[in-house]
Amino acid sequence: MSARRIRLRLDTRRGTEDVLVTSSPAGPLTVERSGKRVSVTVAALPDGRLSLLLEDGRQLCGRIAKDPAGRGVLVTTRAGAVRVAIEDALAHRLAAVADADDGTGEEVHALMPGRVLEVLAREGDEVIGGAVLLILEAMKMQNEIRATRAGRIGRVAVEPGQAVERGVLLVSITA
Amino acid sequence: MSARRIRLRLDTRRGTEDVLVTSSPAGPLTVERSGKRVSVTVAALPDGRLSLLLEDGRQLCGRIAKDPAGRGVLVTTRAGAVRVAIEDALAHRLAAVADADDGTGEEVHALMPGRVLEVLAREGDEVIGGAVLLILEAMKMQNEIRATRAGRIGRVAVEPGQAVERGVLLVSITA
Amino acid sequence: MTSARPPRLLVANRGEIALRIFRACRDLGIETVAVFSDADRSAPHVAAADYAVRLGPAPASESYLSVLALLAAAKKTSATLIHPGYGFLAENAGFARACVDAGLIFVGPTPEAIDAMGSKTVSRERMREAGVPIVPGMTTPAKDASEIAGFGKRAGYPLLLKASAGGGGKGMRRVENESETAAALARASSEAKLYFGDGAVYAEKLIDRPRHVEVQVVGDRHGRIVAVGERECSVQRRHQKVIEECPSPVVGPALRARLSEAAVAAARAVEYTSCGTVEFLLASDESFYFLEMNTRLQVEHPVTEEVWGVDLAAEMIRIALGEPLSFGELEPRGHAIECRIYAEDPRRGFAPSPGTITSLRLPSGPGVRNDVGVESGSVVPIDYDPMLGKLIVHGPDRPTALARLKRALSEYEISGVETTLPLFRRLLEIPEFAAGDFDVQWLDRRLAEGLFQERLPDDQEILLAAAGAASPRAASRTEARRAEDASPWRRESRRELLR
Amino acid sequence: MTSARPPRLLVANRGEIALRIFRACRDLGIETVAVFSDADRSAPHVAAADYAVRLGPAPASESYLSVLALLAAAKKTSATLIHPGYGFLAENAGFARACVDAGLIFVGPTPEAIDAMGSKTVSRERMREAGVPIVPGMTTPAKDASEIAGFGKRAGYPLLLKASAGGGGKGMRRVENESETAAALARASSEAKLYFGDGAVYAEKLIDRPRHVEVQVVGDRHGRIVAVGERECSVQRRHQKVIEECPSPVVGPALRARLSEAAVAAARAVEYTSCGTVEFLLASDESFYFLEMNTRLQVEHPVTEEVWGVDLAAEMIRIALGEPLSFGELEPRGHAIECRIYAEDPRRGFAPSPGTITSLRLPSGPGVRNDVGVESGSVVPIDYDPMLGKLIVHGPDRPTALARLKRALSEYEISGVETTLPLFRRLLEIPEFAAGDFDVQWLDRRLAEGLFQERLPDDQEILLAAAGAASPRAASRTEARRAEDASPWRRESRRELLR
Repeated sequence: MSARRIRLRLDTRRGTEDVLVTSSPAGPLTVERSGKRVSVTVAALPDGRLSLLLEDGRQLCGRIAKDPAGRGVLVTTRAGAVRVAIEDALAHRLAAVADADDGTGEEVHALMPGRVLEVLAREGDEVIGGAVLLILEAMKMQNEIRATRAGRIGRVAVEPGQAVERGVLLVSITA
Repeated sequence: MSARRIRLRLDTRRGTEDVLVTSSPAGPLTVERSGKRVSVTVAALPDGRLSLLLEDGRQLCGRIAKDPAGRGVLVTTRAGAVRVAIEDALAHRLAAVADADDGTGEEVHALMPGRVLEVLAREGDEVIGGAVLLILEAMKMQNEIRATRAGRIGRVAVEPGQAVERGVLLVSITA
Repeated sequence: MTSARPPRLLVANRGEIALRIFRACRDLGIETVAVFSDADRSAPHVAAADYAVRLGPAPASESYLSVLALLAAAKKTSATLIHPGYGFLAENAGFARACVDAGLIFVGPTPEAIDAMGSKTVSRERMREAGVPIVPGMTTPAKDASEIAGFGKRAGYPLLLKASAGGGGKGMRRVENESETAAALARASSEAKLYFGDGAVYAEKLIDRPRHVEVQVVGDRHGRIVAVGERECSVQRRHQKVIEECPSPVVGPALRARLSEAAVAAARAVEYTSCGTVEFLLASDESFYFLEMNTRLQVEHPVTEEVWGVDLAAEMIRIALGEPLSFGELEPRGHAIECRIYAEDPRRGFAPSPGTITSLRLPSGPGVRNDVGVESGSVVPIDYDPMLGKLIVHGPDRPTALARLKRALSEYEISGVETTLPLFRRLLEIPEFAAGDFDVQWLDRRLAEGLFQERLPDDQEILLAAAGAASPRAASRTEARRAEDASPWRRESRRELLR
Repeated sequence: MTSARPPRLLVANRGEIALRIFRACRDLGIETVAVFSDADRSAPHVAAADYAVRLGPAPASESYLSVLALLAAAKKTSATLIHPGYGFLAENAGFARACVDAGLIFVGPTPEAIDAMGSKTVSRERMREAGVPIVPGMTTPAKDASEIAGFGKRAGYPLLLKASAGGGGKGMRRVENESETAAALARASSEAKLYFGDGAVYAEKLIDRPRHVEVQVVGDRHGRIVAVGERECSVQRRHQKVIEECPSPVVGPALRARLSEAAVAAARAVEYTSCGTVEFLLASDESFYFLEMNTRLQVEHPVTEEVWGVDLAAEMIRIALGEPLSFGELEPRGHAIECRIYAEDPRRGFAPSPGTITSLRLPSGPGVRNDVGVESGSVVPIDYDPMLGKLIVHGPDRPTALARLKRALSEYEISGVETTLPLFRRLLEIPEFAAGDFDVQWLDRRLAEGLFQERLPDDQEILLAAAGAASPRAASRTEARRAEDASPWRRESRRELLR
């Protein structure tokens, strides 16, 4: 599977900045900010925090949650909680994931209206958790819609170019 | 809504005992064991433990989880964990609950084959979380299938007397 | 003295102090009875007790302040002892009397001692007689503004108006000069009425930039009264203590001896039994003045326990059961600091921040003690004092204690509600705080100067945000699930199901 | 002595001891470097560090025991100090030398001291010269069984065969009489080869039902060596310590002085620096014999810290940085007890119980300290020592410490894996334990007599089970969700997603 590039808009006091995040399911994430590239491997901790390893061996650990008060995210680390206004970051990315009826597979629906850019999932495919199923464009942003767990592709309910409404079924996966 | 009576089989070293639990959504639970009746109000604690209040003011608190090693449940209290062999207790009771596609309602499916004894839910009804939707008989045990959250009854897919297979949709609820 | 029935103790309180007293009971092999309002059915203090009785709906007046409901709960569970904790009915002589009349052992001082020390004017009079230095002030509640103006002329401004029946900074008004007396009196007495049901107010001389140093006293029912060191409590916000330390960084052995002597004299003047605290204003010239006596176990008692090696909650229970003090000569060791963790938002003027705690990570390791009344998933109700609990650190000396506080704060996480944790992290960066160079108005001054600014994200935090955004699946899903799991509405439906 | 670069310390270990040393570093303002195997990427010690470097796959030989990988990690992160913790390479003189040769400051004793004390026979010889009483035993490893039999004739049976290069109860064999020597020698040397890569075995006189009492020693690089009290470690299962106490219930001031003097002499004999422990066998007549010296920080160091008010981990770092001891005269206060919490199943012969911790509730409040290396959701790998962490309680005296241990155990919950918590709850019910009346074989004897039986549910637990069954919705759903949430497979998929 090819690398995915996501453009995020970061709102700082000195104005907005673009942050480019390139992720490949196998390799590390690369994060580009004002010309500086940082390569990071990410591990999810059992309690939901993320642990990042940078190339120089530095380790960062924090909880990233939607900021209930405003847009962007709340990052909680050893230094406490801080608001990071990453616009249109999390809002798009969320595709609601419904556990399939027997509690093993899942049905993936669009949470935002958008347009299907690319469909990678083919019916009958075996996919690992986190595999990218399709690319949904919403609000000028590419969004990778991923499987949360391994399973077999049941129905692929959309094709490239098709506009989708909120709540529409995209792909269903059986265990 | 009338009170529900559930018969549980308790396996003790001195042989099996019947434990009758009568629960009404509004009132306390009454638990009958070898002639003795105890009335208990139950509160779910945020971390999944249960806190029971007995009529004499005594408070019991513990975590009740399926015993990974054997049948019955593992009860963990201040005194530590102990195995309680309540047979056919949890096995039947579980009806898989699938979050509906937009993540607000839920679809309730049978986890075990059985026969519909009574249907209380009517399409269009407003129900509170925990309301009893129908009574499913499986392995000679009455099982109350409840909603886990408030919502409006969408489809009632079964009627009284109908035999159901594993995985079949029983009732769907929209937010 | 002990009643025939096995000792069973009811705590007429909630949150961390209820858990604190239950732990002392468990150490002493005494059964525990919790009481709760409807807002607290699933609270940790209920789950921790052997017995639990509902008092009433959420409002304190119909639950934790309801003497009838409390006595009924004690009767229902055959409790033999009752402990008021702090706040609520802790310094209410009427409640103490009602307990004694109901045949219960009140774990605390006698109603007479509570009464005597409950009234600022009566207590000051007793102190004057006992030779305990007091701040020049009116001996009886002010009838009117002119009486205050008269006093002001004699003692000199600025003055401080205080509620006769109150404490903890409520019902206090500063009067810079004579022209302010009328308005200040009106405001102070209305606030006093609100908090303590008694509008009586008196005036006293204001000592500028004093430190608030208090002495722990313990008296048994065999006439022995001892002082157990002092606590530094000057770091306050609007008269509410924020951080407390033991020992005070400015109190050496000689001053400690003088303070302790005065504190024991104060206690003896009212034949004080159980645990109490004598509060002094300490001026920079090491002169000190009696402020008030708290006839209860204080929120900040743990710093004394860590340095002097005593269990004050257990001592109160032993005393109530008629036993003599369980310790002889005590020696202090090391330095302890306590932070009060309030569900308040430092960015919005410390407004209360009720809600659901979505994640709670407590610090641990050497020198760290947690006295906390909430757990992950707990709902913080709007109805009561917003203190979630206390972080207490201890080390061989103050610099080590400060370093351990910094470390413990770096391990502490409370998500879901705003708390005062960021304020403590900020304070540790301030040289004056690190040097212990502050007075009772210091924090208010620094806050007014903008001590507490919301931080901007640094590069590492932005990197984490980006990584989180790139893997929403991981972060937000557990987040969403945990929030959904812990949402009051979802739990309500479960509780509904189980009622 | 301190190198130019800012001090940055790498801990060549994992779990609770890595966190313990990181906390000392944070108190001292020193940056931390964690190392991890593939099994530990999401472990708490990695998340707690400023830097983290992968060593290799799960097997210890390819990760935590790989000197090359450790030195490469130190180089990559410009670490200036390296601390071995306990176990793994903690008493490996070669590793210490390799660190020094690589320009790193080894936080621990000199390679020479490790070597001298590493060999049971060499160390006994040094002790003999230093006048430290030793158990009559062979001075060189046994060439064959007849040599052991000869010794047996002189010293008298029973004898104990011990691995020259080992400790902690591995490679030990009891020999009742001459006929057993051959078989015992074979078994002992094969086990020694397995655990310590060195099959050398020697025999010594076995002192029946002795107590295991050890003395903490600390030496700086300026020639000062002090003893910091003793620890009672007799409660052992198959030579593995289970519960440790400070002070020992049977050691009074006079015996303490004699033990301390011998321990300091032992340390001085090898010019010992850093923290170490001199272990003695204490007979009922108060005679004691040198057993061995552990040239590392011990698992049970916290009980000494709580009673003597010192931070031994921080002290090791200060000493390594060339500073003199940071404390003068020390006074002990109170009593501390530590329980080692292993992921072992007491009902199945203490077989390891790896898996995922579905819920972890730690005790808190007065007198309770948690040094724990796991969190709720952590996966306990099969590859390493199954110790999850330690519960340490402290109180003014032993009875209070025991009561607080009972209280802390009642608040402790670990679900998802079996642990030794039930064993501690059981031990507190045994009069001999409460009286401190035990010897090194006591626990093994009592376990053999069936001390630990699985409990039957009482009426209250059956009531809870029934209530749980009647509301599967509440209990099992959160359970199911949490299990699904924390299941390695699900997290694997997330990790897969994020790699």
